[in-house]
Amino acid sequence: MLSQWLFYAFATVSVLGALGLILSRHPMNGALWFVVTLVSLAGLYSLLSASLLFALQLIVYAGAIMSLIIFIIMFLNIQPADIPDEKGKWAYLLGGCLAVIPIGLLLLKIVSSLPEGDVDIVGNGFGQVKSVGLVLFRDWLLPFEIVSILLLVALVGAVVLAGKKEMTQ
Amino acid sequence: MAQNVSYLGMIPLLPLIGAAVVGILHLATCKKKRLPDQLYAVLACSTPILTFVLAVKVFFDLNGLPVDGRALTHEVFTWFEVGEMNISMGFLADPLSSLMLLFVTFTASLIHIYSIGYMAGDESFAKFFAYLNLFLGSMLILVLGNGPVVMFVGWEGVGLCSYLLISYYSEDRSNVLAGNKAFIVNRIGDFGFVLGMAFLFWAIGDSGFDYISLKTNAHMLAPATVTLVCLLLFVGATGKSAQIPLYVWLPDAMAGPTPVSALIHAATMVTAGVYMVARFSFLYVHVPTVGLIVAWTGILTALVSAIYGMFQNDIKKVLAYSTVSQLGYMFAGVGLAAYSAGIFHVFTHAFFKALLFLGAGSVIYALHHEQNIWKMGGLKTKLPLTYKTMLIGSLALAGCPPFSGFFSKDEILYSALASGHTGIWVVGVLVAGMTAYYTFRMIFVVFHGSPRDAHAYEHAHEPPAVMTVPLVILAIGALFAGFLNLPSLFGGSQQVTHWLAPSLAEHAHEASHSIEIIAIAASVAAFAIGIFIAYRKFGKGAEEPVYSGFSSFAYHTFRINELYDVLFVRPYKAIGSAIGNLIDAHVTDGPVQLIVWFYRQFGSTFKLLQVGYVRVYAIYMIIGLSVMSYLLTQSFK
Amino acid sequence: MFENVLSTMIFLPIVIGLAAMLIPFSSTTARRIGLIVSLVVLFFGIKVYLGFTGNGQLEFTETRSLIESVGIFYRIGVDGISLFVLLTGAALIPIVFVVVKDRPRAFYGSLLVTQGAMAGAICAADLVLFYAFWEVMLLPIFFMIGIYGGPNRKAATIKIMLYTVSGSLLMLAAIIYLGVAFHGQYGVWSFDTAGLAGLQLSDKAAALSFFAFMIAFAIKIPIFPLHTWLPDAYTEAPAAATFLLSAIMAKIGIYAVIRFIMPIFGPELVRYAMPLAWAAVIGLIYCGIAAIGQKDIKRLLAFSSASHMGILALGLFCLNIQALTGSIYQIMAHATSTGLLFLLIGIIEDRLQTREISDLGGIARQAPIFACFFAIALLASVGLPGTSGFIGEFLIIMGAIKFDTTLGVLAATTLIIGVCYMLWMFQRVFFEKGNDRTNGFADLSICETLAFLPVILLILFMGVFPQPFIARITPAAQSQIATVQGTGQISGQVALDHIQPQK
Amino acid sequence: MIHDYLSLSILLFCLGILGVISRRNVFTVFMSVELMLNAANLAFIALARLHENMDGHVLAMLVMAVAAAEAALALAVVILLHKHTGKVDTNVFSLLKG
Repeated sequence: MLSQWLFYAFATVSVLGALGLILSRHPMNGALWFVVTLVSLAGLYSLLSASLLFALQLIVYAGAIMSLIIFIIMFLNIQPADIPDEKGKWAYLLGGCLAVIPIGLLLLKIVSSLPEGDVDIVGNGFGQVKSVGLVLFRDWLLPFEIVSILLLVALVGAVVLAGKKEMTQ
Repeated sequence: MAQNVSYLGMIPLLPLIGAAVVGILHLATCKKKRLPDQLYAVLACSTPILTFVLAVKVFFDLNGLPVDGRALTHEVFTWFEVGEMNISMGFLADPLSSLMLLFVTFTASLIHIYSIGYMAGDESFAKFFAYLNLFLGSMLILVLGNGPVVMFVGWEGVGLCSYLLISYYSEDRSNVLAGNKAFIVNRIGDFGFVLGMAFLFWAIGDSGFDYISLKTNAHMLAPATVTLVCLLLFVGATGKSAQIPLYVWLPDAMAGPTPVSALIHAATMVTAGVYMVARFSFLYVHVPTVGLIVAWTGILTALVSAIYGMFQNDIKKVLAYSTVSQLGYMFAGVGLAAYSAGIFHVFTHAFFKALLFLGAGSVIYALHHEQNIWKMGGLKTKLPLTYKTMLIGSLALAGCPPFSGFFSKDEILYSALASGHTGIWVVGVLVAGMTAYYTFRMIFVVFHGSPRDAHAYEHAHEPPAVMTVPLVILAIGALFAGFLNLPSLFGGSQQVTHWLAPSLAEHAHEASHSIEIIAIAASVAAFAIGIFIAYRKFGKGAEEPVYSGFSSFAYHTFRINELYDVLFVRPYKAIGSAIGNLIDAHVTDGPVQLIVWFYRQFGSTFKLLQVGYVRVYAIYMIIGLSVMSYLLTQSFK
Repeated sequence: MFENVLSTMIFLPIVIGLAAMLIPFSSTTARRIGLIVSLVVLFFGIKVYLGFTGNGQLEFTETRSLIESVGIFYRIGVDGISLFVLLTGAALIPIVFVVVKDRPRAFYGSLLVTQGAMAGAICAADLVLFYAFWEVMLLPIFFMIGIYGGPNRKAATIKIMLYTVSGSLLMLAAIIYLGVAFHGQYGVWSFDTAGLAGLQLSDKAAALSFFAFMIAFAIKIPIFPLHTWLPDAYTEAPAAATFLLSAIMAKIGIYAVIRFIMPIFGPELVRYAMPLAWAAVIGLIYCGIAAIGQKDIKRLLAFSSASHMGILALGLFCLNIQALTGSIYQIMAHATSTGLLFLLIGIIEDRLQTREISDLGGIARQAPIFACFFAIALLASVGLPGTSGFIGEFLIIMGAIKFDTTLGVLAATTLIIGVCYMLWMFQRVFFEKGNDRTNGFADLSICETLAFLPVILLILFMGVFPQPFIARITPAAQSQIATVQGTGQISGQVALDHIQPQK
Repeated sequence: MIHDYLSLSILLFCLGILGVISRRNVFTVFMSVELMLNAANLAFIALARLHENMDGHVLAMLVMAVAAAEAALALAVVILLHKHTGKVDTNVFSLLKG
């Protein structure tokens, strides 16, 4: 029962965070709202017995990636004048809702056709470091390596791009 | 029946070889060290003389054959054979072609020799002789060809040479334009020739397309086909022989050097049309209606060009119109089925007209290329030999008995009267008077009276012997050639007519001697009146007249050139320009342009969607996704 | 190498041409290599000519498997019709390498590749193989126009490219359709011409495929009203490319009609011969009249070429032996005369940097040999007897009159139309007074004279002694006519025998 | 219960889409994309739980790695954009305008 209440709490918080993200004017506010979403998602992961992912979500996402974003926002020292004034924001949001609703409905329909299951804690190391690691390095070795190369390339690319003095016209 | 001889092919080949040798030597050396002109002169003059010798041989060989079998043939090779069409490159010498052969090679030899003097010192002396030889070769192919297709080779070949020689002084645009005009007008005639040939072939050509087979099979032709073929062939003849409506090129053709005018545009090439009609006499004889069209075209051409001739200032133009006029007589003759009379006039005309042109050439040569008769005068003391020979030529042309022109012209007029075509005869007599008038107008103005240009007169002198000897020889021909066909009235036996008889399908117009006497009396009277008026007006010197009214209209040849220009040339050019520059790009290409336009419109419409904002592209994507989702949701039910 | 003569003729130029593009030779070296290769090809061409027996079948055949699962074979050979088209190309191309100088090596490479591909298109007996060569031979031409052409080259390239490619795609669709239909009827795949001739198609399918092929070839020939790419392309292309387009490619269009349409679509050709012949005649007159309005000498010749192609095409559609023989003969005659004219114009353009007729004049005086050659080619092109042009034109006109009198009469107007613009042009360019520009015009060098001389002699020889050529053409033409008229129909069984390659 | 998780994931994903299409601020757009990735991750983990199969976890980890790489590159681009125009507005880039 507790897990159900926790789910609803986390879900509400994450949705609020997401709304905050898309509605806030200054990116810094949005980033902070997004951290809230990420943290509550981490809580949901733990409810789903994904203990490793719970940790990673906090460390990598809410920790590393978000701090990078926030760092950049601060680094750019964005003044209110630099922020685009989005006059038709509400119109776009409304129109966007109209466009998105059929997608959501379709996805919900698909979900409702899936088998239902409960979320009790699973034993024998489900979602633990060791078992995930075994799957990762045994069955997913090649994708793992590819992702590592991707990260390397992204790193180099980021250095090259950000290091440029001027954009070439 | 026909005898096969192997030297016949040599006759056209010799001048062609001459042309090739002279031409190649000229091309190879003209930019470096020029070879001496004498070499070219010897090379080029030897071929016509050799062909003349061969022509004489042909004549005697034929003469040795029985009258019915007077034909020599030489099939050189199969030219092309496609399906039922088997055309051989072969030659045929029968009395008709042998007569043509004789005078063509004879005048050509003389004119070649004359040209040595006339063209001396010319920059491209060799080129001129190469063209002349090429012309002679083509003309001989025309004359000797054993069928219409081989004749067509020569027919077009002489047209080409005529073009090349008219445009000989190519620096001057008007000369080249005259050349173009000659070639194009000739080609219009050739168009008729080719069509006539084609219809004839598909009617009876599959069993042999040479004259002998055609003559044998001619009876199988439907009358309508004969009419069509004869009319179309006559279109060819009007082009080549400068008849209404295609005569306009010949006066302009005088732009070429004078020997060319003498050889091509007086003696030989322009009579090819007459020769062709005589060749196809086995067809024409069956369609008197077409013959009448031919005769009337001829006599009207004679009339119109005689009118022009009376008002010309250029000595060569006078002679050119007289040539057109005489050609008209010839067509009147062949049109009335008096083929031998027509051909005989071709024969005599070759002598006296070549003589007149060469004489005019001497005058022009002596006066340093002055051609306006109103700048000449009194030349008879300075150029006595030229004067005498030209006088003989003029008397022959004007039809003074007993010069050659008298007999031949008279025979044509006589046959017009005898066959009952009085209209043609009346016009013919009228033209005879006009001919006498303009010929002696020219003689009086040029040779009599007092010099109009003292400076030119002083420097004038008789040309060298190489030019005068041919004049004398031709003058002898012009004097006596008529006696070859002396009618029985004068105690003759009409040898030429008898000679030609096997080749021609002739109706003899038998009539009483009294009619013949009337005809002769009328033409002699016309001659006398014409010469009398000319003497009254020009005999004792006259000033250049100012043309006005009708005479100006006639001087400008009834503005026919302008009319053709407005009717045909300009519209053609305008249409060409319109098609080439407007219609092709915008109308014919229209459907393609329309497709292109459609693509562009399509593109520029859809371009509007490309606003450039990433977000908007995302919106498009989401909209698409959303529509797809909606449709999928619907389909899940 | 000596066994596979035709393959050598096809692939030697292609390989060397590609090499010449890649290896950094100097321009002169590339030109010399091109000359040597084209002479070698000519040598092989003569070898083929000498070894040709003329039995009405394909000779010098080679068959190799290409994509066996769908029945595509590398199958080549020559018969009496293709032999002369092949030889014309082989004989003319060496001149280009002598005359066209100082071009980048890629230019010469492109020339060689085109040459090889054209030989391939001529020899191919398999439709897919033909299609491949047909496309390959165009690619270098696009480059040559697009890179080395005149000021408006881009528009011209796009136009010719879109035109020809859209035609080719129609043809490709039809080829695939025919292959599928063959598979449906006989259960095996084949694109062999001889086999496809035995197909039984429904009227509608046959008519559609016929038009797909016909449009592709009509664009290439070109037949009115699909000629509008031609003036731009011919004018903007460098002389060598114009030469290839006019002298050889257009002729391959004519040849392809004889080779592929006649056997496969005989009944359709008979049915639609009249409208097609009318299109050809209209094109002949229309382009001939358009030529008189041109100020650009190359454009004038382009229209003239289109006009003459009209008469060649007319020869195809008359469907009688005279006209067809005339057409095939005219392929050679027109290739030599027009090809020569375009090359000579290229020399004028090269030396005087102008193509405007009004800028020229008096060249005959400066360059008598040049003028003489030009005049002979010009006279051949207007069909003067004694030159090669007469025989073909005469036969076609005769055949046309047999086919339909009105058409024949209209076709004969070419006698008048052609001479009008040609003389007009000759007058302005070669006669009249020279100007500062033309007074320095140098005559042909000895080398160039020697290069042109054989073709000039050929023009005259073909005019005087056509029978040796015609004797080889008529049997093939006769059998094509017989095929079209249904008396010589090849059965599908023959095709099945073909399908297994002879090992 | 799993359905609830998945529905939450869908809701978050849709909110991410809304953020991407309705906002012009580069950071907001970027973080909305991250939100969509997270929504997907939630779905992965929920389904992994449903099937008791840990492949979903691995995929979620890979997604995180990709997100990290994307963050690095995207932020570099943002820095460039800002350097170039002084703005953080996606509408500044309109070179694709037809």
